Amino acid sequence: MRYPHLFMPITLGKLLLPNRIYSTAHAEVYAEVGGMPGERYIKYYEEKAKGGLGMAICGGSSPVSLDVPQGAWKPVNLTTDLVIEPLAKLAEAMHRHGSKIMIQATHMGRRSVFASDPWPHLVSPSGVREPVHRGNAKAIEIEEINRIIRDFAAAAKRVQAAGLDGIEISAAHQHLIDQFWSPRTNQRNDEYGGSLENRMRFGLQVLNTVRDAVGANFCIGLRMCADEFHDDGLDHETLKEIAQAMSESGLIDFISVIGSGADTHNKVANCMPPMALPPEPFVHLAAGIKSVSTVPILHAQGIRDVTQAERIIANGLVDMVGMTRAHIADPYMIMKIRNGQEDQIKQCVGANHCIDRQYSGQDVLCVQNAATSREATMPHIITKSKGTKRRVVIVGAGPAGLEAARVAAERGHEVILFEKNTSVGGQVNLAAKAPQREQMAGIIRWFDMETKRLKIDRRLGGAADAAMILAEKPSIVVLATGGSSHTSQVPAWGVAEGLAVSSWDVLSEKVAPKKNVLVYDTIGTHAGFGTADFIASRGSTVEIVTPDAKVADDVGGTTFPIFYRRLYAQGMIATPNYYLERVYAEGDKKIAVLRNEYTEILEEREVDQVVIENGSLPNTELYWALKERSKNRGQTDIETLFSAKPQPALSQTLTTGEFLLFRIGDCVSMHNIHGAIYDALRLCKDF
Amino acid sequence: MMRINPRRSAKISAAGLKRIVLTAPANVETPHPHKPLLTKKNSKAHVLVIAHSERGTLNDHARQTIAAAAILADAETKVLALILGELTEDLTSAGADEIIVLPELDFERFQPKLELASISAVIESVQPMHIFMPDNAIGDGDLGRRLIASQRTKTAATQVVEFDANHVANFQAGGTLLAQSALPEIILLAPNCVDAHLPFATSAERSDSTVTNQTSANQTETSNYQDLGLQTIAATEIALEEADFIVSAGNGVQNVATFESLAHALEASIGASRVAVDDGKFARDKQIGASGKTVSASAYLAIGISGAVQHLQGIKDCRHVIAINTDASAPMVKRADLTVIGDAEEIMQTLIALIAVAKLTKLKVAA
Amino acid sequence: MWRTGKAAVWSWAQLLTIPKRYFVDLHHVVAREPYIAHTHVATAGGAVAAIFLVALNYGLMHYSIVLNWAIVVATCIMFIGAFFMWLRRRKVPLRLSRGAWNRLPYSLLVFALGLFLVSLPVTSLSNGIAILAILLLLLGSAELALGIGLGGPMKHAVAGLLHLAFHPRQERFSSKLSTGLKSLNLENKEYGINKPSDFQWNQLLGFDACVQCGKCETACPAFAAGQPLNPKKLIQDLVVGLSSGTDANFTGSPYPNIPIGKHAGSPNQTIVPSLIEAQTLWSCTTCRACVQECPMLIEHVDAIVGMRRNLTLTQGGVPGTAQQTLENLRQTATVGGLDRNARYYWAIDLDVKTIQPNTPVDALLVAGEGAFDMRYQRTLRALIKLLKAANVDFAVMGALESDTGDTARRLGDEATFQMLAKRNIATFNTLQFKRIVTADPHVLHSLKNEYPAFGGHYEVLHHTTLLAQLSANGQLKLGKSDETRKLTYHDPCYLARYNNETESPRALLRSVGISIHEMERSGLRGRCCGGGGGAPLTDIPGKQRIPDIRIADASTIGAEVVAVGCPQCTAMLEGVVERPEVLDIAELLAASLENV
Amino acid sequence: MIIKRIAVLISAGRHPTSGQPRHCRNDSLALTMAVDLANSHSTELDVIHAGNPENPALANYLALGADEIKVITAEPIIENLAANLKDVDLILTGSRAENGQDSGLLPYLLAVKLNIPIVANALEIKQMDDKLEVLQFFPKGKRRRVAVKLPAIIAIHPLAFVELHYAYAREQQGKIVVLDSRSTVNNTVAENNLQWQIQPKMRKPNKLKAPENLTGHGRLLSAITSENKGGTVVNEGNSVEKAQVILSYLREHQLINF
Repeated sequence: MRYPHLFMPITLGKLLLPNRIYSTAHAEVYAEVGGMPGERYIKYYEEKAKGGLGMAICGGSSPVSLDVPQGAWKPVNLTTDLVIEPLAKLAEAMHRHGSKIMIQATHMGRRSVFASDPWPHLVSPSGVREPVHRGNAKAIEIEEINRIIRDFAAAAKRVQAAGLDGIEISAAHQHLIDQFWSPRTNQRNDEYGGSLENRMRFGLQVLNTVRDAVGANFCIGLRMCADEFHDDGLDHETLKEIAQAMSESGLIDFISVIGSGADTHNKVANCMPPMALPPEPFVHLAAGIKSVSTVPILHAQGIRDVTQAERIIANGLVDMVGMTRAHIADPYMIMKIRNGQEDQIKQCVGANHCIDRQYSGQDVLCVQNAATSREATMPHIITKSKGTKRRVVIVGAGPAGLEAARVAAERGHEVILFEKNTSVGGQVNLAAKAPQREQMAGIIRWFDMETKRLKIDRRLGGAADAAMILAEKPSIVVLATGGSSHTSQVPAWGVAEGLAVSSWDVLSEKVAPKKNVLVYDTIGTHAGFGTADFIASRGSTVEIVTPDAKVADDVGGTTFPIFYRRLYAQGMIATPNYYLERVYAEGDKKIAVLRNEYTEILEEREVDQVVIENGSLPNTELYWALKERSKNRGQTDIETLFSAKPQPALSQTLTTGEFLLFRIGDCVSMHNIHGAIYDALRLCKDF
Repeated sequence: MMRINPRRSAKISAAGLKRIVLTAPANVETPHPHKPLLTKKNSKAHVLVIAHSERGTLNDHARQTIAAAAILADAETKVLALILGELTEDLTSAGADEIIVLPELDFERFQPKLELASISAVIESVQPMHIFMPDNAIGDGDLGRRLIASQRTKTAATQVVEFDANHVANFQAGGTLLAQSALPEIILLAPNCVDAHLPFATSAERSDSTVTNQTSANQTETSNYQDLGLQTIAATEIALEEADFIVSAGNGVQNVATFESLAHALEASIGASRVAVDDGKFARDKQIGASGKTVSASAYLAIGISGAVQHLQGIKDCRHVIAINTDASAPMVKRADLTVIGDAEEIMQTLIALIAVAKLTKLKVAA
Repeated sequence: MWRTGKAAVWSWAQLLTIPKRYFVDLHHVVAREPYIAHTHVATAGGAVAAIFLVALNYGLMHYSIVLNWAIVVATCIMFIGAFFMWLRRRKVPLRLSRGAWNRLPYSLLVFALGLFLVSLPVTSLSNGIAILAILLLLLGSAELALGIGLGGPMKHAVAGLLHLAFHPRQERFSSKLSTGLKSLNLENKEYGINKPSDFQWNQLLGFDACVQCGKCETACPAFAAGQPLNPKKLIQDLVVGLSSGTDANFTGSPYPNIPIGKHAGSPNQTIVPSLIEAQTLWSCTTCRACVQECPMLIEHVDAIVGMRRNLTLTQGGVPGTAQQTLENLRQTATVGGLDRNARYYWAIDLDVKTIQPNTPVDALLVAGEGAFDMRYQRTLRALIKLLKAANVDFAVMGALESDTGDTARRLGDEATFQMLAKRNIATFNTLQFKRIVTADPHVLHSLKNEYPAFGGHYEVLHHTTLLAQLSANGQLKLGKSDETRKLTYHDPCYLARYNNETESPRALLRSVGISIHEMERSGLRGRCCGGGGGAPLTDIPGKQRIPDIRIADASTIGAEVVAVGCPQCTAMLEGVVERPEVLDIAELLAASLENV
Repeated sequence: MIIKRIAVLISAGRHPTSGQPRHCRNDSLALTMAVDLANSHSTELDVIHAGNPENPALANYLALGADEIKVITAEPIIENLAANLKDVDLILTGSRAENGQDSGLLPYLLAVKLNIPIVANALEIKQMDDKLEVLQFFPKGKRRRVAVKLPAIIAIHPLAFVELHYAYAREQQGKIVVLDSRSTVNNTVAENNLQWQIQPKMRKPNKLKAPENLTGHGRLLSAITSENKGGTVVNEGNSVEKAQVILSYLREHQLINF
């Protein structure tokens, strides 16, 4: 038996689940107007069910009350009976594939933004402001407490009426229930404040009322934190006491445990551990809760691999593991395990593209899987084409070219992949050079293995020219030649004269870091900070200058705190709001002239090295060489592309020597990894 | 606390611009967070820990056993560690207040009668409230049972998997039952039931026990037993999880043949990083790390492994980590006890040659 | 001589069955090789006719010229037959024995010539020729007469005919399959075959019928893989044991890696290892290919399992991991030593009923040991999809299911088999179902063919049989398959040879539009995957592995998919690294449901 | 010396998954070794079980090679066993039982009681004159050879190189004999005995940890960072020098012996 512990069924209350893996409640940001789960939402979950997932808890932070703004993260709206019908469709879709589905229900209290419809006054036990969401709140009154308890019960009844298998009440991430628990937010001196018993009162009232509403057979879970990591907050021992009391109350069927509080920027970054954190960093906390609990313990956070998951369950640390991002990366994970295809699982690398988008109010997308949450239009499983078998030449084996090659090969075509470097991966190989970002290489490793498994003719280690491409007599040419470091934009930076070097040269170790280094970053994504970190970790003194409002400005809410931890720990100097005007030499020193964005005043830095991160410039040489010879003159029809339909050019019959030319990813204009992969998938899925 | 000027000092350049010269800030000595030293004054009572050392050091299991005693001992009870075999490391972080070392009672030698006599002498002299020993297969489990059998008036428990000041628990009936009892006098502790990390340091003073010196000087193992020596079986026959010496390859190993001959020369087991396995250079069962195997070798030679967190998790129980790497800033370097920066292939080849010479010399000397 | 064997149930009346059995049942086997069949008809027919005519003409003193001419014609036919036999013997295929058998065409020619000459009108013969003719005739008759008596090649004629009459599996001649092993009476301390005399006399008779044609040898997968087994040699060794001697005179192929001449036996001497090595017995996959091929209808597998039983029951002599397996079966009623509750874990998300006492179902699904394995679970998931699509009222056994004991029985552990069989039958007796369906032919075989001896009588269907019925009567609507790859079908031994089911899988594949490219060996003559009889557990080394040979069969015809109907075959064939994809029929069919 | 009498002590086990009574594997290894030794030396062999003669697990030992099992029912076990083992030259048993307290103490207690030597964790045994040569198991691929004077007790390690042979016929032929149930001893000294209470529910044992007052941030750091020792880094020198550094380190810490 493989993975005997992982595939041992478990019962939560009366609910029998086939295995120990589930997808935890997360904010998908897919709900439609009015907080209704629509087709996209349902298909996103249904795909996981098709892939064999035993249970998903959907709707992270679905509000039960009107005074939780619903604009910000498009949660599922549990405050109205209108939600029952769409939820019933979701339940039906999941049950059709043998999966179970629950939803999280909560009141967020102060953990929200007032400046969003319906512009409520947020409530919290003592009105203490929440820093991450700028959550100004009022101190809650008894009448409001009673209203919200009723709201929980009404929401639970709606969930039950929709045919879902259970409900998870959130008392994690400092939502309203744990705002009552935590002395950090609860300074009341009535029966809801003071002693732990008083602080637990609200939560128990909620659970009691919910249990009364749904009856004994409906599955109710509680999500809670196992250590807030604040001096004035709840520590592990107190939370164990709470967990014990909650589990012994007989009101709940499971506890889902999360490590770390989430009410400051630095704490948020722990909750969905990015690649910088070790695997399963907080499982010991969940195990601590398990030691006092009488109900099963569920735990997620940094569990991305099946062997790891099996080990955690086998060691009895927790009863079920959440593998949520793992399923965002590959909803077919469980099916692949069952089929003995573990090596074909697209494994989450912890890039946190998904959650970082969510924290800026954007829909959740996967950095490496463009089909996720686009199930209506993009396939996870590429089926063989029933049409003509084509000869497809792809140039460039970065993420765009690799995805194009993979998809075209899965369609059954003959694929030739050219790459000028000796290994595949393109710019991602540079991204993986930054400290604590090695796992970016995992994205490429999967493509590397898949393109080998599909027996794609990979020609590595030599740049392809037009003649080589035409010699292959292709019917389709896809250019994915990427870009080059764009340091020529401002000649005064002096890159041509050797006064400054590019970040690419540093990361590729073509240029060694010097002692005192100024890193100039105009882009504000992972690359600039990664370069600075790469240099600092080699012992250099680094100043990061950027015209943005802050360093790493375009990096999301779970990633910039990791960067800032390293920024301050290594004594790097952050200088936002400055442009790099020019660089000149003075002896063996380089003088960088900076201009303040807001005062236009110039000032200088005397350093040993100036490193510039200014994104990439498309490599278009091949494109121009082939454009005129191609049947479609290199044009991609964007109307069909954006509506996920086949390119009209594909239906033309080609005579000998005729070919279609497309280009994708950074060789068109600078995108990111997800953009490159999406470009490739939406174009090639119809080849 | 560090007190610094928030404004960076600047000069005015020839062109009249403010110029900040980027230099490393003066090296401020950040105080190293020392653990508070726990001293036991006027201690009347003792808790005794007995354990064999290996290569002059204590393994995790032995350290856990000392930590167990240290956690249990109150302010007036001293933790006395009786170390059988030589000891070359400091035990202040392990939790021992006082140490007696009996180097001649090395675990490699089988001398149960002498060992029992020696520890009995110590027990006789200090009259410990409790005696803790790691229940292991390198001699302590055996010696502990001999001790229990020889002191039948003392209460005892073996394979203890859980304990605190009031109780012990172990698995019984073939591991199908968990049983609990009051704290006995002799406790043989199963591995990993105590966290060896202590928030305090102890004095760990060496003391010479005249009692034991006499005992051991006056006795030799002329008895019923005769030790015919320790031997090691071939590395290829040991499971990776059991291996004591692992040579492990990462991305930086280009030539698997060289790597394998090095492993052969060192009589070591072979492991690999995930990247090397994905690359098809090694079988999946060689993978070490969070998504592979967890190993606990005494020596782990990591060649061309950058040391992703997942990999480091798999080797956290390895005693001596040695890295060969081209990048001095790789995470593996921070984990390793010794790192050699350089070309893996060249260093592997040189090592193979040097080992061959060394083995030959040893043979000649022996001859 | 056969009387040294143990008693068996028989009656003289069985002698009357010979003609029909000879001309019908035997003919089916021999006719597979027309050259030999015709040669045999000519030689044997000619000789028998000639002898009969001689007896008629001279014995009854008719002295008819007409009869004499008839004798001449008969001897001519025999002569032609013997001549073709001689032609064949000039270049002996490896499977044939040499030695006395090489002499046989000459003696037969001599006999025919002699009789021919003698029967020619006497007047036309000179004295010299007459004497020569008489000598030739005597020489030839000597082979026939003494050979039968003293164990020469012609012994087969008499022993063979008697064997037909007193065959230990009489059912074989009533167009019924007889493949189940016979039970031991353990209470009577029946512990299998220790020495030649422990065989039933009619089994011994069967060994004597062997013509050393070597068809078994050609068919044997273990022999092909270079494992130390050759069924022909094994039968001849038993003949040697029966007549007290050594194997030095054996002139066929040896057991691979075991030299000839070192082994000897006698009727009351223990067989293993002095006559036959244990590893020879443990190499057998019990695939019955030898039995299927044998023109003399010898039951090799019964002999082998008989000897295994003695090793296992009296010495605990099973090699490899088989020992642990048997222990697992005794202690957990599973092959893997697993928790029986875990067998149907995979079915939870499929919402499959588990049978309850007092709740009748139409079909009881007995999955077998493979259900613990994720690969076979894929087959089972597909099967459940199909059963649901066909609205079959079915349930699984859940934790009530114990191993059928099939592996134990093949390994000779009759005690464990009987314990498990009785236990399962007791469980079945508490349940109400009309029929049992299984996707494991080993489960099928033991439940269907071997449980009746213990009072368990059930209708047991292989999943392909049931699905074919459902598809034929319209209850299961299958779509057209998307499968365009070149596909072949591998017949599981326990489905085809043991249960005569070769058509349902093929019909099902055809019904979804898949055409089957047959391998050289298929159907009842299919080649074993190497997975039967506990062979993967005893794991006797050879020069290659049996599944490699079977995959090579598939690769030879360029197959990209091998369809199977057995979890054991799937596991064995998937163990080959470079291979076509292996899919169970159920998987191929379930995929077609998408296209309904 | 010629071994005249061998005794094997066997206990009743239970399959960990099915709970079915069965032989204890460790004791079966001892039994098989003893049977082999007894056969090759034509020695008398006693197979002894202290406990319930009705236990179905005992039949397993008959199948595994015991012709007869002598069952001692009298308490206290050690003393009554010892009384029956007085003139035995060699006592074999498994290192640990699968039932009862599972402490692995029995062979040691018996050795003290009989005043004879004991060697545990035996993988192989070989008779050498008046001694027995024992190969002992050590973890991490290490083994030790020890010679022990007879009479002695040898406790067999679960990894001993022994193949078990289970034969149904032997089970049918074998006998179970109950020895005189009266205790032959009247000694009742305190015997390391603890009062064990079986816990009603199987759970994961709690790990003992020293209480530590860490700040919230400190607790976070201890979860996400490991203590990096930051060892020596050798950058300089040619490959021979670098290789020498590695070898010296290995020698210094006794990790290699050349």
